Amino acid sequence: MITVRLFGMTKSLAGNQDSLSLALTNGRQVKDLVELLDAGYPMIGELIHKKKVLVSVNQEIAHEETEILDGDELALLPPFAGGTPW
Amino acid sequence: MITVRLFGMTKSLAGNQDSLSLALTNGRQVKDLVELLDAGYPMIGELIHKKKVLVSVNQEIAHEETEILDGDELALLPPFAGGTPW
Amino acid sequence: MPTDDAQFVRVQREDFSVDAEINLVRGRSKRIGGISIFLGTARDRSKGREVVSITFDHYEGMAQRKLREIRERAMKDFDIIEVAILHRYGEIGIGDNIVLIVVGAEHRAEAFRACQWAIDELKRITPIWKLEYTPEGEVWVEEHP
Amino acid sequence: MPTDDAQFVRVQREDFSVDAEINLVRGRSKRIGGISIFLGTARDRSKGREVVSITFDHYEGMAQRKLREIRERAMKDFDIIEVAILHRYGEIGIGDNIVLIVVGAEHRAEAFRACQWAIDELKRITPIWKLEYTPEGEVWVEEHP
Repeated sequence: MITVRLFGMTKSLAGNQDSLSLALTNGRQVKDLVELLDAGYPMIGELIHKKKVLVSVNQEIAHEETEILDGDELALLPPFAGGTPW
Repeated sequence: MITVRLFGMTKSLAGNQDSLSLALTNGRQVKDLVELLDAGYPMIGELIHKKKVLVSVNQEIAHEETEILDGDELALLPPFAGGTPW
Repeated sequence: MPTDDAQFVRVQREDFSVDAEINLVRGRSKRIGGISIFLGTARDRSKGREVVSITFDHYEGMAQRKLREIRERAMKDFDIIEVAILHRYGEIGIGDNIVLIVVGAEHRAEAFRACQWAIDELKRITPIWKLEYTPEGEVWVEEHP
Repeated sequence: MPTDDAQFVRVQREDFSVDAEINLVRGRSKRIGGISIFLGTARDRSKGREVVSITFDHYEGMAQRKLREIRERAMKDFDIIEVAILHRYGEIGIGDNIVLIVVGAEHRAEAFRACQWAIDELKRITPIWKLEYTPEGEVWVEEHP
């Protein structure tokens, strides 16, 4: 099982959960995680495909081929909106 | 008699007086005032000729031909140094 | 050199005092002569919508790391002496403080440049999200400049 | 429109609080979202000379008039909401506050632009003079940028 932290709109799209626990069995890369999300949370999956939501591994923005190791810290990052919008 | 307010280095050059009282008898323009200063305070006169010190009449920067009327507020303004120099 | 990150870079729920942060920055060197500050506050409108209040969510740990990175890059890339960066999270009322950047330099031009760069970079790379409460409901704000 | 000059433009001997001036500016409108601030402080060196303290002299009346003029032009020429400008006179110790400009705007880019313009213009047209005390004696500082 891996845990993926959720923020902003991805939290809303997952029923206001702070994180998802997923069984990552068919591979160990970010693209495998995205496949699981496509199946279980298609709206989140679509945002990832559109690059509106980024995946981070250990607090760094990850790519499709980024490896996921046991104990890694995973998160889904919607577009940042810190500071002021103006 | 007219009174000319002094600031910054012009004050030092006039022996730390805050103002000068001068008898402006031979004309009524800024250039006549400058002539008096040339005679009585040649170092100040030189700074005015070099445009390092400006003459103001009623709080506005004046020119050689600016008229001086009774009751006008006159001042000598060395280069400004407000704010920070950096 | 070791940096006083925890002092100069903070993500906190509480409000802050601009005077206190300025004093922190200016305490670093008597060579400081120009301090450029940016303060972001909560407006009552956003993209034409009325806004009643705002809640900021942040990725604890990564947000601090990105702000530290901005501070370090600012001090390396600009001719400045010190930078403090603060961002609040949680609920923020209209008119209240959101974000503060304080840049101390010998010369004002570099202080202004670094301050503008830091707020732009903060918006670009810091994992912070904003939920706006409007009379019509809540909206997660998406911003891509 | 009548302007609150006396509040927003001051030449004073006393120190000021940046937080208090920010609150004055932001109290003008809930549309303010970006506040750019410039604070000038007394450095310990000037043109290679050590400086022990500084005294500012000003032309009472004309100095205030020029600062009001800067505030009014800033509000006319930039897309901003409010400006406060303060300058201290008298003796000022090293590290202490000299000058403060606070610009509130809807958008941060205009706040930064107006704040930089205002400090440049202040230096250019405001009748204020600076006497620096150094270990070698007193010097009236002449500055032509």
